[in-house]
Amino acid sequence: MPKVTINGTEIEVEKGTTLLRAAAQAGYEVPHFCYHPALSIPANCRMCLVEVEGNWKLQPACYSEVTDGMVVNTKSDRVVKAQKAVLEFILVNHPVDCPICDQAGECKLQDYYMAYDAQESRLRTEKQSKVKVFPIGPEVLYDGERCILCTRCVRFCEEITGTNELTIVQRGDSAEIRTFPGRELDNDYSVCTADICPVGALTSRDFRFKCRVWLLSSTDSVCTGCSRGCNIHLEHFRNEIQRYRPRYNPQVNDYWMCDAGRLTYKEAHEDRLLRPMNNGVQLNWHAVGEATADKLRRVLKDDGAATMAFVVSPQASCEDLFLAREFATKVLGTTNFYLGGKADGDSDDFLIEADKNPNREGLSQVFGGLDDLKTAVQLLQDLEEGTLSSLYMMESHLPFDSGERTRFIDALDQLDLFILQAQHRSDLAAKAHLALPTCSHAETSGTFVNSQGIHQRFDQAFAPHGQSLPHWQIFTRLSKALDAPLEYTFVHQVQKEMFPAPEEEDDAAQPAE
Amino acid sequence: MGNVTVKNVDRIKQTLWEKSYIPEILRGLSVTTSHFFRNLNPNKEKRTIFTREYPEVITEYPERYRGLHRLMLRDDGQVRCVACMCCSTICPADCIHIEAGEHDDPTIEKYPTVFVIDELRCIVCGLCVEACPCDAIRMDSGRHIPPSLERDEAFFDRDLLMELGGLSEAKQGGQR
Amino acid sequence: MAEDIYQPLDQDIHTEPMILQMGPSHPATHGTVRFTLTLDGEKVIKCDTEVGYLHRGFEKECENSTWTQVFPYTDRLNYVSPLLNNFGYALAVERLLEIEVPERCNWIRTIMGEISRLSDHLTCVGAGGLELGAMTAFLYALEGRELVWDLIEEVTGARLTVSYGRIGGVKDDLTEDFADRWAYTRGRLQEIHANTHKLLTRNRIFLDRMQGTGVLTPEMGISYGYTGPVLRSTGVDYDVRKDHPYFMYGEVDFDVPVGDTGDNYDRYLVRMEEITQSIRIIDQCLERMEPGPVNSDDPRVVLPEKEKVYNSIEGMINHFKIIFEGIQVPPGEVYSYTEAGNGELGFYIVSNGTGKPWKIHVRSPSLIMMGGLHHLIEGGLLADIIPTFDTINMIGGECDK
Amino acid sequence: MAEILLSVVKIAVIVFGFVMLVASLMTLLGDRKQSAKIQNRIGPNQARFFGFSLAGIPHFLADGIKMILKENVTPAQSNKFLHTIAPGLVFVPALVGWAVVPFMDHYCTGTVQTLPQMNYTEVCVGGEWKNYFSIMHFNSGLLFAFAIAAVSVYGAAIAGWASNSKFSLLGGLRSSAQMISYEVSMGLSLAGVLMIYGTLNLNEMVRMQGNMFGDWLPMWGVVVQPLAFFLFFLAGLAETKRAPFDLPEDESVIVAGYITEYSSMKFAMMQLSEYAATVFIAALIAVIFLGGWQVPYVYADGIRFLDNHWVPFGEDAWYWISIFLRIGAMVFKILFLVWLQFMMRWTLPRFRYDQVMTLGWKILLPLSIANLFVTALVLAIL
Repeated sequence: MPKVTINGTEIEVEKGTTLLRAAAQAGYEVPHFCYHPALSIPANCRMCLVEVEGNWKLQPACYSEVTDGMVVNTKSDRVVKAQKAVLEFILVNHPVDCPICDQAGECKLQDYYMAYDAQESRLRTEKQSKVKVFPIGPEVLYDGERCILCTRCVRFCEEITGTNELTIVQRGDSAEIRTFPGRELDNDYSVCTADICPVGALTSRDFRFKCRVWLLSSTDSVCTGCSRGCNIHLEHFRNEIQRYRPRYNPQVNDYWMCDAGRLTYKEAHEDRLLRPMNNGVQLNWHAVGEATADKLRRVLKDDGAATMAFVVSPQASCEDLFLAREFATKVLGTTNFYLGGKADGDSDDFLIEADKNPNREGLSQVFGGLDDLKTAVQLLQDLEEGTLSSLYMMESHLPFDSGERTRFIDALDQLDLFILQAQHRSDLAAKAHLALPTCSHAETSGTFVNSQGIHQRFDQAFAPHGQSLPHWQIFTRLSKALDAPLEYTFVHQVQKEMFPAPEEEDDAAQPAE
Repeated sequence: MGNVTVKNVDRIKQTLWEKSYIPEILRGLSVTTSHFFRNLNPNKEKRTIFTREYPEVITEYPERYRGLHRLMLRDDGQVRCVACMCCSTICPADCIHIEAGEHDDPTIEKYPTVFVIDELRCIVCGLCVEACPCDAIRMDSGRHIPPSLERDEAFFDRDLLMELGGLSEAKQGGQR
Repeated sequence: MAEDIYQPLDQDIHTEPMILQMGPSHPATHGTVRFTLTLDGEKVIKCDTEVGYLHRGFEKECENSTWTQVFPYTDRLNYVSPLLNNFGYALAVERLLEIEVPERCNWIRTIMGEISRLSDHLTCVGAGGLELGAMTAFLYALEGRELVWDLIEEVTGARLTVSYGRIGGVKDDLTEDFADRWAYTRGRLQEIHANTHKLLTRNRIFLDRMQGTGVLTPEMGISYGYTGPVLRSTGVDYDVRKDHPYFMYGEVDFDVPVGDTGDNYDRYLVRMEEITQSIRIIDQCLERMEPGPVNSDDPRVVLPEKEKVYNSIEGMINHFKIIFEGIQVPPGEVYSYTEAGNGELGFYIVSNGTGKPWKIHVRSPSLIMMGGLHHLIEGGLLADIIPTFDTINMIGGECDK
Repeated sequence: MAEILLSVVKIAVIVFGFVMLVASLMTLLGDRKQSAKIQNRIGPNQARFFGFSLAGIPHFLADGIKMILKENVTPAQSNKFLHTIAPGLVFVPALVGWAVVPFMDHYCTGTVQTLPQMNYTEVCVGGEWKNYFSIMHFNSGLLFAFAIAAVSVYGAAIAGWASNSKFSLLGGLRSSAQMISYEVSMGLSLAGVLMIYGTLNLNEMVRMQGNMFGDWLPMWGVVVQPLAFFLFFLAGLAETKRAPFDLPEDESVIVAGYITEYSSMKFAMMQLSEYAATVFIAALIAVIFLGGWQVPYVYADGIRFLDNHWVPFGEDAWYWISIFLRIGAMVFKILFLVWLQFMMRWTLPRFRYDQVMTLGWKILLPLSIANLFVTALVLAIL
């Protein structure tokens, strides 16, 4: 293993490590624009130049590999001078766009200017005029003036998605990023280019002008778009999710996530059911406990537990499902479980999974396999045959096509009791005798198990909207109202019960970048 | 270099005459009566009245006076603000609410669709003016925040603030 | 204590001390403090001072705002002389940042600080008259304060909530006609000063009320941490401006007036003399200051000029970074102290290297003075509380943080 | 019947036409407008009659209306009865005292003759003196005035006690202690005057002050008893609780003293009676020390200076002119003294309670006794 001295610190690193990584291990930041750990190394921005003893030229730290006995200085006068020169050069044509640029606040150019340059430009030239607000793809906008031509986006499309849409056209200070003729940046991962863009050249159309990034608070969470469970930074401002940003996890999603997944945050805000409803009348939770308990007792007494269907959803977290099982078996006394959840969708061989439910694996673990659960089709059949008198449903998603869904909704009319715990207003919620609002994954914490079987915890970002509550709290409340209390007050008590010997959970590693 | 000395204050010793109250009472009375009669002077110019009769006589505020906000305009009368949120970020009272929207003109790109200042919350510190990178918000309207009966009346929205504003002469590199 | 006094009295008629709640809603305590008095007739045998009626959470607020956003909060510490607080805080952060401000900035800070001291002392001296019923002296002094505030408004843009200090400088240079305006104000102030002397200083009623009441001994003053005019009235010549010069106080001539008995009258005289000295300092500063920049040239702390912000990306980036991240103050701690109107105003600041202070503690003179106030009041008469409380010059905003 | 009618008219004119008018105007002009002028302010000027501010006079009407319309608050657990009658107890004495104040000499149905050889005494020839210019005429007028003034202490003390507030109680205590203390020096300081004039009748006293020393110096109280004048003036200030003796309502210490808990018209009555008392003390000083209605050298039968005597406008006309001059002089003297009291109020800081007591008992009282002795001595020698 080669030994290398960086700024006087001697450190031993693995063979083949680049100077930039070695410096990071030694605790020194080397500024860089074009280098990205997941992409190939073009060494074109020249920001990471460092001084290597014995070389009269400064070396790009991102590209040069360490050799034994190398003596490197990342802070010498020559390096500082080079850094200032590079920044001055990059900024020559950079527009005065910070006020209108979404990147301001997480912009590499801003950070490095303040950290490594902080002096005025000596150049007095007219700035180059280029294309602005160019719709380079359906999800991404391009601003040619801001672009510093680091080619991260080009390499992303070549190496990660393999779709090869982007390239550089023109030369010198006219150079711009463009798509190949007749194409646009339209792949399933296109917004990742906006993430990796160190400046504000590529910006997400969805997040455009929505919120300044320095106002955002970030919470570690998991995407609920599919069973892959990509790790995300859930970024929110004033109790609203503003965007998802992928969080580095080499086992699950690396640095990336899909465009469709990014937009699933909207579900957490659109058309929410915010207050408990009893046949269309708003209630408070205190009244809900009594009303529900009354109705459940009557139905259980009249029809018995055997005719009650309990629909569990792979949309819910493990904790919710665990308490659902406890509630159904111990409090209601039914084991008549049906499996809900969204229908399958598209998939690819990278991140997108066909199963659009984030926690099917977790559900399977809680219920000891999916074999005991009846399917949604079976539910429809049973309903239409009239063998069910009451229905208790978690979440309003069912894997039906539109015809089946219509039939299902019609069949609901003959039920004595239909209780729905759901996030959203829907035709189902309108039919429910009791519709109880639950909160999104941003408003509570819990665990999802992704398709690879990895347990992934997500954290609460902000307080529940309206009067919504997590599923598991609704179950504990109702159990108390039914005089068979499930004694859980905090989510960690549920987790302790579920995972008696706490498994080593995959706490997402911090991204290297 | 400065010369700093410590000196004792003179603690006066009263004379017997002064102890009889009379001379000092007369001295005090001379001060007050001279003011009294000076202010009865029929020639109002010679009076030394210090009070400003506010609603009738409006004093000019000095040039730097920080008063009601105003939003400056571009040459074509559009709002100069680009909704960069610097002012609402720096505002210690959190009284500025801005929502940004896409402008039709790609050279402007961004403009505030909603811009509301809660003038009741505003503590008139002037940091927003300093934070504005576009010379869009100013507090030099020379007016103070008007009194209002309802809270809502103190929410100054974009159009109201623009009415107070004027053309800004500042040139900006951002717009060529 | 109370029992001893009443032993002989109890033998003939039944008497008991009267408990009187003075404040917070009492004209002299202006809603910011409460004295629970035990009275024997009009004599105060016990005084329980309670502060906490103007709680703003200053120190906590600061933890959630950037270094720059703290300035409006400091305005409201001693709201009679906000500039002194501004500059005291700015100096503390500058010491932590280890930056120097340009010479002109220091001259300006000295001038504006002394102008604020004028307003502070005028208020206190005038209110002294008011508390004793001499309303006219108070209004003359307030007239002086208005003139001073006019000047302040001219320069800072506000009379009270000035927010004029900035880390690494001040918000703006002085106005061009500042010297002329000062010449006018100076004349009027001296007239008012002379009138106040005429109305109060030798008047026997005033002397009887002020002399020998609220006596503070130097030992007690030092042990309770008294500073400023109150300590100086006892004969201790501690003045931060003299002993640890900052800004331009090392460059100008002035006298530090001290008293010898530490009673209300000495405190009044010390303040009256300090008014004269402040005028003297301002005169010297205006004479000696030279044109030049008023802000430090360190891009880390000072916003770039507007021209650069509008027209160059470098200026814009610099501007943005300071606005949304705040000034990046290196980790460390500092205790920095200046002479405010009422005494030593100290800022103990801890930074963890981010754009927001980790902790700002204020050593505000008023709060500390309230600690020993009962010693000055007990044993005196009910009516002596008011002039004593006035010459201590407690400012509610400073008293609770 | 006619006499009763006459008394009613006199009461109406003096009490409502003069005392109440002056007292309530003083609340405005004296207290607010005068202080404003002293303090370089403008004072009230916003209430207007048809656009004229009239030196702020409409404000006192506005104040009256405001006072009437305000809620009348009686503190919980106060003694409601005493709390209610206290303003009356303060108000009535302040007015009753006016019964003996002469605004002019008696009216002579015949002709008046001045006798320079008899120290310029005026006699009524061919008619009799008719009392038209004071409400009452009796020989112990001064004693009556004192007796009535002493009653007002009850009002203050009761108001202080009945309010169920410690500040009020302190104010009431201060007030009664102060009034009782100063009444002693007040009375004693007058003893010398009484010795000189030899009468308790106020009108007689004023007449005596028309006498001349050596044909040119009027024998006013202030001339024959200068020390007594100062003592009485000070004691009078203390008696009416004007600054610098206004500790019963020491606003910075005991809020407003015994009127702290009063509101609405009760408060107005308290205030008004204080001002009425101020005017009353001014009238007493004017009558006893400043020659009352006397105008130097102006007599009912012409102007006399040294040995000269001339009668402008004829004798009958002059009699009427002299009546108006003398009433005017009396009013002017009262107003001047009121003005002086206010001037002092806005100039001086106030005493402390113990200092007031010291001043009263240790300085004013010995001085007035000494004054008495010296006067007695001088009179005995003469």
